[in-house]
Parts: sequence; structure tokens; C-alpha cells
Amino acid sequence: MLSFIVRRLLQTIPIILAVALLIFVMFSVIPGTFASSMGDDGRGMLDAQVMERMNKEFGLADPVYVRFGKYIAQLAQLDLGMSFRTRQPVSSVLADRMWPTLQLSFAAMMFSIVIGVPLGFIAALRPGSIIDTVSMVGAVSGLSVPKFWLGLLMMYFFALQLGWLPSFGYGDGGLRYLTLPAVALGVAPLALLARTTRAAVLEIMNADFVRTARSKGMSEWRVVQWHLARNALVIVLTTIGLQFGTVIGQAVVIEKLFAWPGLGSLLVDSVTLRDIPVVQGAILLIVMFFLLVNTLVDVLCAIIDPRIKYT
Amino acid sequence: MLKTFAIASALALTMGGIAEAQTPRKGGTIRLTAPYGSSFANLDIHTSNRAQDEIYAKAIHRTLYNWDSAANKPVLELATGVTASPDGLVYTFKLRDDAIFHHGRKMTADDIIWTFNRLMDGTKAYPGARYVRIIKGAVDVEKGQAKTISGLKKIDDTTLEITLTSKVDPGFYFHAAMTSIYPADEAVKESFNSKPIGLGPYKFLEYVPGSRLVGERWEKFYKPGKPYADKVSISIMGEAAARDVAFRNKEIDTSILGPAQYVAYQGDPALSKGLLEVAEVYTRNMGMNQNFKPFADKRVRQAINHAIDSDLIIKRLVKGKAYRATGWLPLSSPAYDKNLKPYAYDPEKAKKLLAEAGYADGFEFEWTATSNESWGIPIVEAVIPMLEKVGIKVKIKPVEGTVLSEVVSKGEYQAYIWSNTSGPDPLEALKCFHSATPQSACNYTAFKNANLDKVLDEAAASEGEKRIELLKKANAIVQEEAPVWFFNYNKAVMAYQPWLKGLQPNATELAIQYPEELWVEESSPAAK
Amino acid sequence: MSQKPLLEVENLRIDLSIGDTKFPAVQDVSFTIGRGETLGLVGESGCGKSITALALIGLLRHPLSIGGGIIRFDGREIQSLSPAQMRQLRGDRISMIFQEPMTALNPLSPVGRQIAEMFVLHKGASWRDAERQAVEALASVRVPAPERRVKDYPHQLSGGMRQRVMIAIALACSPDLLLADEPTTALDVTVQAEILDLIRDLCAERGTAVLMISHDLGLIANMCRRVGVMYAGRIVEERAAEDVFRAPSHPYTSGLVASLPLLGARARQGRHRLMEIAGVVPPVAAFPAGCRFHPRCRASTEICVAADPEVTLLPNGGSVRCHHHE
Amino acid sequence: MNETHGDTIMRVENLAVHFPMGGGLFGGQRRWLHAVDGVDLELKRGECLGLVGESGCGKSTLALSLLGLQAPTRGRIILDGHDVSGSAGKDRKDRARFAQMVFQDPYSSLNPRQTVRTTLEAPLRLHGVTSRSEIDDRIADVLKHVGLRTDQAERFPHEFSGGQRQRIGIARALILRPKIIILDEPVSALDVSIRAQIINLLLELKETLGLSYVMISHDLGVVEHMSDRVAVMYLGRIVETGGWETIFTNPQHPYTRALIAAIPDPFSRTTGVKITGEIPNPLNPPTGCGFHPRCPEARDICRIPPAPLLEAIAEDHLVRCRRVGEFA
Amino acid sequence: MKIRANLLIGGVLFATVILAGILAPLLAHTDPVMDANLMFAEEPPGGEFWFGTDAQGRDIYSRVLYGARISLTVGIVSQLINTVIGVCLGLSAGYWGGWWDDFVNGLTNLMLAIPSLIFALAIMAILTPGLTSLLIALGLTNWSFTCRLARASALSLKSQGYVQAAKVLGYGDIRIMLTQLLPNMLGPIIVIGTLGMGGAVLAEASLSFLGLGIRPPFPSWGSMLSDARDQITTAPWISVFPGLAIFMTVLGLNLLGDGLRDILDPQSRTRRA
Repeated sequence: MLSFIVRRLLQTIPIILAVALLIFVMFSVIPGTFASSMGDDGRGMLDAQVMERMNKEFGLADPVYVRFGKYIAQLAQLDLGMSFRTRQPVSSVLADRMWPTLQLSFAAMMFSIVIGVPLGFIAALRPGSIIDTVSMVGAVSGLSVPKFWLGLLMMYFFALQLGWLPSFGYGDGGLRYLTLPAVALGVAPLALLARTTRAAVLEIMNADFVRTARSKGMSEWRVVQWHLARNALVIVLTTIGLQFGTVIGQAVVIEKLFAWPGLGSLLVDSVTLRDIPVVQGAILLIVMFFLLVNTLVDVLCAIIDPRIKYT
Repeated sequence: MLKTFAIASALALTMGGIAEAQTPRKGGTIRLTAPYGSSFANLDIHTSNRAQDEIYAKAIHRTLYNWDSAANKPVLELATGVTASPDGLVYTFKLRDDAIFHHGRKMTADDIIWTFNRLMDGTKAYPGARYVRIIKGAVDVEKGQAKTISGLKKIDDTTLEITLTSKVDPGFYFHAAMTSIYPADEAVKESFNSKPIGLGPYKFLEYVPGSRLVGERWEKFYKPGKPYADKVSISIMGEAAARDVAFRNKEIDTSILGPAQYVAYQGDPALSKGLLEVAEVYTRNMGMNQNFKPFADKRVRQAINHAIDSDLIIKRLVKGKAYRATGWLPLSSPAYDKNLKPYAYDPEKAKKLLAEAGYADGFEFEWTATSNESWGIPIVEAVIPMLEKVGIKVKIKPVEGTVLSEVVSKGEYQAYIWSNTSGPDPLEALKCFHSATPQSACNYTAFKNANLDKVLDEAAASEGEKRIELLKKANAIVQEEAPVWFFNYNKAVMAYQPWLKGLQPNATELAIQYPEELWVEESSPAAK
Repeated sequence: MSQKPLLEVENLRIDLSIGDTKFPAVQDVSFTIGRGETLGLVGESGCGKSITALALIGLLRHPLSIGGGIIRFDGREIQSLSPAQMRQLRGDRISMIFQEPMTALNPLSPVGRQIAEMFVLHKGASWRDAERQAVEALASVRVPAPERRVKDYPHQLSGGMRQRVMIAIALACSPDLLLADEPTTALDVTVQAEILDLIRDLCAERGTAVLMISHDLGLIANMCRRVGVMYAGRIVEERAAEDVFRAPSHPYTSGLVASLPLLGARARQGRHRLMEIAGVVPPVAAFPAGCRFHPRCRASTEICVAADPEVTLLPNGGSVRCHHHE
Repeated sequence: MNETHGDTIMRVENLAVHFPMGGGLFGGQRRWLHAVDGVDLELKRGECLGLVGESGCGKSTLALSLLGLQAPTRGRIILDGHDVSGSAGKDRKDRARFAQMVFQDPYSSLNPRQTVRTTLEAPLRLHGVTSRSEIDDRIADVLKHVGLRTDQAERFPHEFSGGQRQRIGIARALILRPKIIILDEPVSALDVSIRAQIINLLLELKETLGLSYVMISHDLGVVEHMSDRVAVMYLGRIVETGGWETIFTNPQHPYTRALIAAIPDPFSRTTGVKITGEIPNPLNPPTGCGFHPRCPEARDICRIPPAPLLEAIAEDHLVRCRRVGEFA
Repeated sequence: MKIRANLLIGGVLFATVILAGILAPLLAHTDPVMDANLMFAEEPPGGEFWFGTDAQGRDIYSRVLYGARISLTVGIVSQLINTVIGVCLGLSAGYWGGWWDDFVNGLTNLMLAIPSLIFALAIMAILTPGLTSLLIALGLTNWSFTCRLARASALSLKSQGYVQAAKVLGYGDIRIMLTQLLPNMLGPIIVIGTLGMGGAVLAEASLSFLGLGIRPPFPSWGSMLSDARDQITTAPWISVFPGLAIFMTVLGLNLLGDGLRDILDPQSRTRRA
């Protein structure tokens, strides 16, 4: 088991390296520099000397291959470099922003799992019923709404009209502040999870071994309990793992709208300001997080499903 | 000739229509917003020239001078008096002896010298260097040829002598937050980056990156009785729509408004009472690259100014949240010429001018623009049909702000639309059209006019009323030459909650407030 | 013991719903199985033999449903039973083995537990006891080292082993009737022989009656005393097993027997051209009117097109459904 | 280069196919699966060779190598006097005109998106037949041979029954006029009442077109009926080979005997000598004779490596068993 | 008959969008770019302006119609690029196996590991905003599911008899992939493509919100919606109509995809995950 986990983790290393290379190459050709970004609010540009000096300080004056060499050498020492903007190590910048994003994406996933999976289950156990039709129409609608639009509407409705929740910000990081952005972020994965769960349960319902279970004289509830749930879980788990990636990606939009101080808004900001080391670090961190979650999912699947070899 | 500035103690006197005669209440939390993006750069204000960062800097830090919003000029802040030598190059400051850093130590001349030396560190490229560079010997430090700035001399702990390289008013330079005075002993420490120490009215309490910065009252602040509130909290909120909801939801005390919300708030009986409007020192304009053949002709540039119905755009699209630009210098500039008439909307005249310039059939140009609602593509979209009427076709080249500043400073454009600082110092603002100013600095249109150069040089050498008169003349030349389409001067609008008192109409940037002047009444949700 | 047969099926009809239309996939099927008796049902794919078995155990699912007739198990009509009563019957007194042992077992559950479920469900055993009984059950189907095997998952077992596990499950509660639906089709011949022996021996021990379903006439004749031959949803002939090969009565049966290349036939009689049955097996929605075999029948006459043949009892105890039976 | 005498159309010498299992970047130890392990075969013109064995014995892999779809690890395949071993892909087109295949499952072996005409026309065009009339003639001709009407050529596979589909599969195998056809369980997926049609058709075609067959089957009845010679495979090796009569009336290898005994006899309820246990894992085959763990006749001598040799005990009757002499 | 319901509604919605796009010049009242008339800025819906006008005084009804063209282009072209990439890689990887398969698998895992919106965002920042950039950004970042599906299909199809038969008949590998494998995996791929088109329309809106979408003057629904978000209290119609247009289009595509799945890919589970 342990060696399985280690092996799965080792397998992520090439991906992380490839991501590092890809991101580096992409952002080495981006137009504009951090120095030029300092003038974009119209308060006047930096003077040419300072700009030049800045580019030199940040190593942007070197040719691309030299920069890449330095970058890889840094990475090898687990050093992500210095942020242009904060003039602090990227790692400490990321550390500040990681927790809110984790909070938000976990909350969104919890929301979508806790509601989506049971909903899909119930829908599948009563296919064609009112609850099935309503939840699936709801699910397909949930997948079709632009996210920031939904967030904005929720903000107006729940914060302004009803006054139940604060409309924005991290506040004390508590549930009151977390709820709206997490729900806005969680609607799409909820819809998808409900659909996946329903499809998975329906598929397993028709499996031969479920017929065997019925032929044993089991009640439907027992069939679900003893035979259906675990099998459906494997499929649902895989979907959850992949959804984490989507959720973290979409968090960019939600964080910006709700002024949530996470990695997503940091990333957008850093792209806008050409704070390239932070961009690279943030993407790497997001990728690593995604890979970690999916490794965890793989391990869980391997525990549930003995057919997956982990020796 | 000796010039003495009075101590700026009368700040609270003229608060426009906002300040009512009442006793400031103590306690509570002031909840400001930082509307220009979703973060602060960091907690070292020396590294950033952004308005966004200046908002928090004014709570924590102090500079040698401050901008007096009421008098619309810089006034002494950390000094009680200053004398200038007859040649206007040597300034002797009598520093405050009651300014105490948040860690409890008194400020001395050494702190200012240390701060200015730090800003000139050539290896670090601090943007504030551009201000300190007017001090003699600063450039040598920047180039690594000297260890300390020779033009800075400590007479005693509270007396500082500064020698300048040219005859300018240092007040326009040393009020910028980028020149905030740091405590020499503490600022060298690593911890300073996460726990800044300043001279400002509020002591740093906490910072949630990307979310908010909170300061608590600094009891030993040098202005007696101030600050009033216990805490100041600055929420970072770049998204206007979200800010709108939060403001209506009474979660924040101030919000900077865009045109759409300006209209909405004006129309709302409750909200319209809490609007603070200021003519800011920004000129929105379309710069025309004179290396692009049609724009080399003055008549074409004038034709464009005539072809666009600027008033209509301001009224309908910008919702009146701007003032029509007559020339380069804005309303709030000391050298603003009330008698200058803006280019009239006159398509026929535009056509005539174009024909004279040899473009009777019009031409096509590429217009580089960002998505900014006040000086970006939405404006361009409204202009396109107007130019089309006189035969000029426009292709939009959408870019990000970062790219805009890069292409403009390199001259890699045909036309751009931007908002540029045109103050507070009118000389500094107009120098951008001096042929000696490089394109990368601020002469973005690479403008050259011998006549203008002469007038500007004269203005620099003169002072008082004469300088103002010369600057007005220069402004008129710029208007006549029309290197840009003079669109508008920004009207900044801040919405504030009825319980928030003491706001200042800061023309340099309305969002920047001196929090020691603010207080909240009992009715605030955060009054406790 | 009652003198009544264990299972009586009378005029069973099973409908297949396609849209709003119902087609009789199985019609007028009647047979009886006595206690401890083995009956074989043989037929080609789509003839309705498997769904007949599913109907007996109450596992028909949409779009299939019982459209008429009576199924009487041990004197009780099972259609009148409540779902709970039917569940008690299922597994305990009637159990079933399926064709594909790979998919018929839950891949995520150890086989021991899947056997143990039977004791928990029907005997009220605790899981601990049930697991112990599962070892015995596995031993009884001649699985070597059963105490280790109970912990195995289905994918760790070979096809033959899985089918043994299925048999262990099916016979765990010593049912009165075992429905074996093509239990060896997916297996190799040598393994098939072992499994057939196992079923035969265990059912004989327990006195369990067997309904064996297969497309392999030779296998059915070998395993069962009586054979029902199904074609297009009907039993066209029911005979003692040996008679089916020696003296088939229905043209379909005789055609089938003549078309098979039986082992040893060439050695005995030399290579001959095999008898062919013309045409194709009709799909449920297109069963022909009259005798359903008439389009393919050499002996077909007008009456075969016009009228449905009735069941004719044969002198030696069998029955046939043909206008022109031999 | 002619290495075989006139009436041998195909010869296989010491053919082996090994597959790597496992391995990879972080995959653990790599092992080899010996799917086919040293097979010698000879197919004579006009003959039907029956290849018998249970799942995993290597008969399908052997067939794929004969067709050039699976590169052999070692050994030679000589087709009509030409050594074609070694290359799995390059001479695919040449080999296509020589050897063809009929597949087991008539449902999955026809492309559901192609009409019968496309299925038959595309290979002709690929092999250089371009004239419209010739294509039409050859399609009509081959359809007639397999008992389908020409007008049925425009239909899609789903419009046909299983038996008809198998006829189409046979037509496809015949369209390039090959000399050898590999029949992979040609009737086992068909309805019982249809099988005789296809068996009869295949035997007719063999006569009229002068074809040679290699037929893979586990149905001994069909093998006995159709084959001229029979080879029995077990764990990648041939364990017994000879004329059909020899194999079915006088089987010598215990495995062959067990296979025959395992067929349920419809006329008696008695059972023959049966073997127990399952086919061993080919990744980890038993030492010595591969069959010894299941063999009722096994003695200590059978367990000693190496594997026994395929020895002739009579003319055209070879058996791979150390104890074969004792059974007589 | 639930299957037909989603197909029907989805088909009607999607057909409406296509018709709106094609017939935009006939149906539109004004030119979506040039007819900005500030005299009529922010007119509410009714009378001359069915959907009202925007801040520049342009007819929203006309812009929504023309916006269909942009959204359809974005959806169709980007998804076409994705599908071509995904199918080429997945099909060849599944068919050939070996190191190429390992490589494609690695590439797919790489693509999956970077959230596609973030990837697209990076590409947009590098290429500078615009329609072409958007097509590239969305076309390069969403092929992993198609690729996985094509690979899985190729793996299962290549053991099918007719593929073996084609090999036996001497077909080359490319010919087999194109004539034997591709037509038989097209159903599920079309389903994924249809659902992906909806995703692309939504992604365009998200990128516009982040300031990196298609830039005006061409009316894209995403940028219309995003630009008008500040006016949601003062002039809600400016954002409501493009918002509804996006919702209806994506809903239509999702329903259509579901419906097609029921027909073309009955045994699939939700592979889109």
C-alpha cells in the first residue's frame, strides 16, 4: 500500500516538471513586463532608468535559456524565486494565499458532494419520478449558467435583498463569509456530481451482480447498501477528484468577484502585473494540489476496489 | 527671498460641503475600501507607486510633505517650518520633535536621510527614486558612485538641510507615499516587510493578503486628539459590482463609483446624500503618434478633436462623471485657464481640415485601448461612429494595461487612449510635452515644438504669478497643437455612509484619505 | 412430502414492451417439475428460455413483464405473493445460477462474504457465523483451500472457480429448485464437465430440483431426464431426454438433431452433408402467425400458416405442438 | 527458393510468440508470457487443419502470426515456399492476397458503418482492382458463392441475421481470392439451427475453390466433421497431431482423451475419464510436461524439466508425452 | 419519452441560436458596431428597441443576434480544434500503443492537471485578447476528455473483428484508423463535442469577466454580460439579455448533448466528469 502511494506520487513528478517547463516557456514570451505594469493606472510611468534597473534586478535582461537554467536550478532547491511585486520569496506569498483557496474549494466540494451525491442517488433509485426529473433539469441548468453571473445574482439576493450573509470578503474566514462564494463555486460540480452519481447508479443497477443480489432474496435497500453503494462510489470518487481541478480553476472567477483572497485572485493579479515568478509558483502549486487530490482519490479507489493493483 | 510655509493645521477648516460643525466622535472602526485591484503590492510602500497602495500608506506612514486637499497644494507635514535659500536650491527643514514611530522611538533627521538613501539604492530600483533624484548627489548613489546623498545634511536631530539640483518646489515631490519616512533601525529588519512601522495615525495591526489591512489607533500620534477612531480597516475590493452590493449592504463606509453607479446613486434619495465629487488631476486623452503619417499633420489632429462630440460622450456614456477637457491642464490645476475654450464639435470643420491635409477621403488607423470603462474600449466604441462620419475608420487593438504602457512608452502604436496625471504640479505636467522629455518618460506622443520648449523653460526659471501665466500660455500651445484628443478631466466620485465624517476632497486621488481626519458616528454598524 | 409437483407452470405469457406495444416473448408455456427432478429447457437465443427462468424467480424487469398464466411453487401461486414474501422464497427455496460468472459476482466484495450473505439473509446468522458457514459452502463445491479462498475477490479466481462460488451461493440454503441458466457456456470444455458433475452431484445430495437451460442439446440430454424444446417463445416439444435424440417428433427438433455434427458421427457414418434448417430465427416482434416454425419447416402446409397448433400428447409420455408431428 | 515440396502450402517451424507483461517506468518486474512456444505445423493444399485447445492455449495467437498480425519471437513461417517470418506489418498487403480469415463473432466482425459493398469493394481497390466492371463482377461472384443476392450488397450489417453476416464475413475473406483461410471458431457464435448452413458452405467452398483451411475450434464435433488433420494445443505447445481419424478414434495424449471425454454424451448419462483442475497460468507454467498437474496418468518423470518432445508414434501421428509408450 | 424531450428542446434552442446567427443581418434592426448613438443610450426595452440599448446607445437586440455568431464561432471552432487534437492523439495512441501511447497519456495527464480555465487565461494573456486568441486558447485546452475517450474507444475497437479483418486484408494503419475506427467512435465524440461547445461559451464569459475575453466592438455575449455587470441595478436589461442568451445556448447544447448521448452512446456513463 505504502509503495503504491509512493509510486503514484513519483509518477506525478514528470507532470510537475513538464508543467514547470510549459509555464516557463509560455510566460517568457508574454508581452509587457512588471516594470511597465507599474504605469498602467495612469499615474505616470516609471522612468526609463528605473525600468531598466528593475528588469535587470529581476533577471529579465538575460536571454531566455539563461533564465530557464537559473529557474530550474532554483526549482531543484525547492526555491520558487522572488516575487517582483512583493520582493519577498514566492513561497511566502503563496503560503499567505493558499489557505483561503483551500478553504473555498473544499467548502465548494463539500457542498456539491453532500447535496449532489445523495440527489443523484435518489434520482437514480426512482428514475422518471418527479424528483428525478426536477433534479436533473436543475442539474443541467446549473451547468449552463455563467458562474460570475450566478455569483452576482446570489450576492444581490442573499446579501442585499435578504441580508442573510455578508456580500464579500474573507472577514474572519468563517462560515458566514464562506457560504456565498462556496455555493456559487459549488453549483456546477454539484450538478455534475448529481448527474454522474445518477448515471453510475443506473449503470450498476443493471449490472449482473445486482441481479445476482436480487436472486439471493435481498430487499432493494439491502442491494443498495451491500452491493450498489461501494461500486458507485468508485465512479463518483474519480469524478470528485477531477472536479477539484475544475473547481480550483473556476475559483479564479469567484475569488475575484467576492474579493476572496485566494490563489486564484493572486494569479489573475500576478498575470496582469506580470509578476511572473508568482504566476509560475501559483500554477505549480495548483497543479500539485490537483495531483495530490487525485493521488488520494486513486488510493481511496484502490482501497475500495481490489481490482486496482497496489502492490 | 525667504518663503515661509505656515504649519498646515487648518486642514479641517475647509471640508467643502461635507464637514459640518460638530465634535468628532471617538471610537469605532472606519471601513475604507481600496478599489484598484484585488491586492496590495506588499507592505513596503517604497516599492509601489500605485494609488491602491497609497491608500493604506496614508494610515500607517507619513511623508515630509502632505497634500492639502482643501488648499490643493502640498503642505509641510513632518516639519514645522522650512526656509529656502535665495537661489531656491537649499531648503532647511525644522523637523517635528513630536513625531514618534510606532515602536516608540522619536523621528530624527537621520531617519529621513536613511529613507532617501534607501530609495536611491541602485540595485533595488525603488520607483520613489524619481522624486529623490532632485536632491543633489542622489544620482551618484543610484549609480553606485557614492554611499550617501551629498545633498542631505543633518544639522541636528530636528534640523535637516536639503540641497536640490534645480529650482523646484520640493513639496510636489516629497508628499508621495513612495517617499514615506521609515525608522532607520527597524526598516532594515526582515520583519519590517510583514509588520511595517511608520509615523502615521494608525499602527499596523493585521494584514490578510488580498483581503484587508487593519490598523489601530496610534496613541502617540503627533496631532493632538487624533485619530478619532479606534481602528481603520481597508478592504481590498476591485470588483465594482461587488463593492456596490457591499456598500448598499452597509458593510463598507466608502466606495469609489463608476459612471453606472454614479447615476444610480444620484437617483437614489438616500444614497445621493453621501456623494463626494472631486475634479482629479487626470486628463483622459487619445494620444496620436506623430510618426504615423496622418497624425504628423496638425490639421488632422485638430480635425479629430472637432469630429468627436466629447460633450455627448461625457453626458451620456460617462454619465456626467467627468469634466470636459479644454487643454491639458485640469480644472484643479493652479494654471488652469478658465477662458480657454474646448474644441467645438464640428464635423464639417473636421472634414475641411482633413481635406486641407490631403485626407479628403479619410484614412484608417489602429487604436490601442484597454478595457477600462472610463478611458478604454467603451469610449472608443462610442467614438468610432463619429469618426466614421468624417471618413476616418478605426480598428481597435485591445490590450491589457501593462501592454498599453509598454507599447506607448516605446512608441509602438498609432493611437492610444489613456488617462494621464496632469498634476498637481502644472510645470511637471506640461514638461511631458517638452521635446527634451523622452517618450519613455511621459512624452508619449513624442511631441516636439520649439515654441513650447521655450515657454516651458521660461516658466521653469520664473516663479509665482509669472510662472502661472507662462504655463497657461504653454497649455494653450499644447491645445492648439493638439497632440492628443482632449477628452475629459476625471470627476472622481466617492460614496460614503452618512455616519462617516471628515472626508477630504483629494484632487490627486480621491480614494486616498487621511484617516486621522475621519470619524464615525454612533449610527455606524461598526461604531463600537 | 406432498404429492403435488414442486413447480407448475401453466400458460405462462411474458410480454416485451416496445414503446406502447406489447409482444409475447413467451406464450402458452406450461411445464411441471417434480421434487428432485431435472428438467432441461433447450432452445436458441431469443426463444424465451432465460426469461422464463427469470419469471419463475420473479426477477423480470422492464421492458419484460408477466402477461398471464400461473406459476405455482409448492402449491402457492407466486404472482399472488407480496414482494417481501417473494424475497423470502428467492435464494432460500428457489435460487439461480447465471451464465457469466465474471459479472455475476460483485467485484468489490470478497467471495466469502457474498456467500455469507445468504446465511445472514435467510438463516438469521450473525456475520461471524455466516462467514464460517461460507467456508463450508465453498468446501462443498470442491474448492481447494476454502478458508483462504473466502477472502479472495472474484477477479482473483478463474472462470470455473467463480462458477463454483455461484453454485455455492445458489445451494447455500439447500433450495428446492435451482434454475441454471447456461451455467457452463462461458467455460472451457474440461471445466464445463467438472461443473456439470458438481451440479448433478450436489443437487442429487440435497434433493434439489433443477431447471437447466442451455442451447446445447447434447448437454441437456446428458444432464436431464426430461427436455423441453423451445422455439420462438413456445415449448414445441417435451420428451424424455433420450427420446429427443432418438425419435424427435417436432420438425424443429428433428431438424436440429440432424444438423448437429455430433462427436463420433463421422467416424461411424463417414462425412455427410449436414441437414440444414432454412431461414433465420425470428425476432420477438416478428413472430409469424400460425405455427411459429412454419416459414422454416419442410413439412409446412396451409394449416400451419392458418392455425396455431395445439399441444398433442404423445403415447410415450411426451407432448408436441405440431400439426404434422412425426 | 522453394523449401517445401509441392503439396505443402504452408509450413510453420519452431514458431514462438512471447509477450512482455508488466514492467514500465515504475511498474515493477517485467515477465514474459509464452503464448506460443515452439510450434511446428504443416498445411497441405486443399486440406483442413483443425486446431483444438482451450482458452489460453495459444491457438489465436498462432493464427494471428500466420496472418502476419503478430510478429513471432522466433521461428519461421513458409507460405507457398516463401519465408515470410519476421515481418509483421510490411508485407501485410502481399500476405493478404494469400491468406485470409473468418472471424468468430459475426456481429463484431463487420463494420457497422459500412455497406456490404463497401466492405468488399475497398479491399479490391486497395489491391489495385480499379475497373468498375471488374469490381462489380467480383462482388457479384463472391456473393453468389456464399449464397447472398447481389442486391443485398447495398445493405448495412444490422439488416442481416447472424448466419447471413457470417456469409458476408466469408465473402470478405474470399474477395481477394486467397489460398488459405483461417477459420476462427466459425460457427460457435451462431444459432444452433444456422450452424449446419455455414459448415456445409465452408466445406463446399473448400472443394469448389480449392482452398486450404486452418480451423480453430473448441467444438470437437465440428472439428471432427470438418478437419482432415487435427492438432491439439495445450499451453502454447502442440501436444498431439495426426489425421482426424487417428485423433478421434485413437487419441494417445491424456489431454486429448480428456477433451473428448468431456463432451457430454446425449445418449448416456455416464461420464468418461475426466480431468480436474484448471489450465495453469501461462505466466508461470509447470515444469516438465505442462499438463502434469491435471493429468490422471502423471508420474514423477513428467515433472522433470525440460518439456517432453513431440514424438512420432505412428506415421502422421505425433504425441508429446513421456509415458505414451505405456498406454498402448 | 424523456429522451426525446431533451433532444427536442435542446435541438430547438440550438437551432434558434444558429438561425439567429445566420439571419442576424436580416433580423437585426441596426448595425451592432456602427450604430452607436449616444442620444439613445440606456433606453429600456420596448418600442423601437426590443431589448433596450446599452451604454453606447446600441440596440441590444441586434447585438444579441450578432453575438450568436461570435458565440457559435467560439463554441464550434474551439471545439472542432479540441476534437481534432483529441481524436488524432487518442485514436493513434490507443491504436498504436507503446511509447506513443505513454507519451500521449502523459500529455493528457498534463492537460488535466492544469485547470483549463487557468491554462486558457495564461494563453489569452500571452496572445493578447481577441477572437483568434480565444479560439486558440479554448481550442488547445479542452481536448483531454476527447483524447481519453478516443483512446479508450480505439483500444476496445481495435480488437473488434472488422478491424482485425481490415488488417488481414492489408489495410495500412492510417486507413484502418480513418475508415474502421473513426466512424465507429464518432457518436460519443460528437456528444462530448456538443457538451464541450457549451463549456466553451461559458469559458468565453468567464475570460471576459477576467478581462481576457473577446474585446469589442464585436458583440460577444460574454463581454456584453461582463461589461454590463456594474449596471445590473441601473440598467439590468443590458446584462439580462446576453446572460439569458448564454444560458439558453448552453442549456440547449447540454440538453442536445444529453439527448445525443441517449441515442449515440447509450451505454456510456458521464465521461465528461
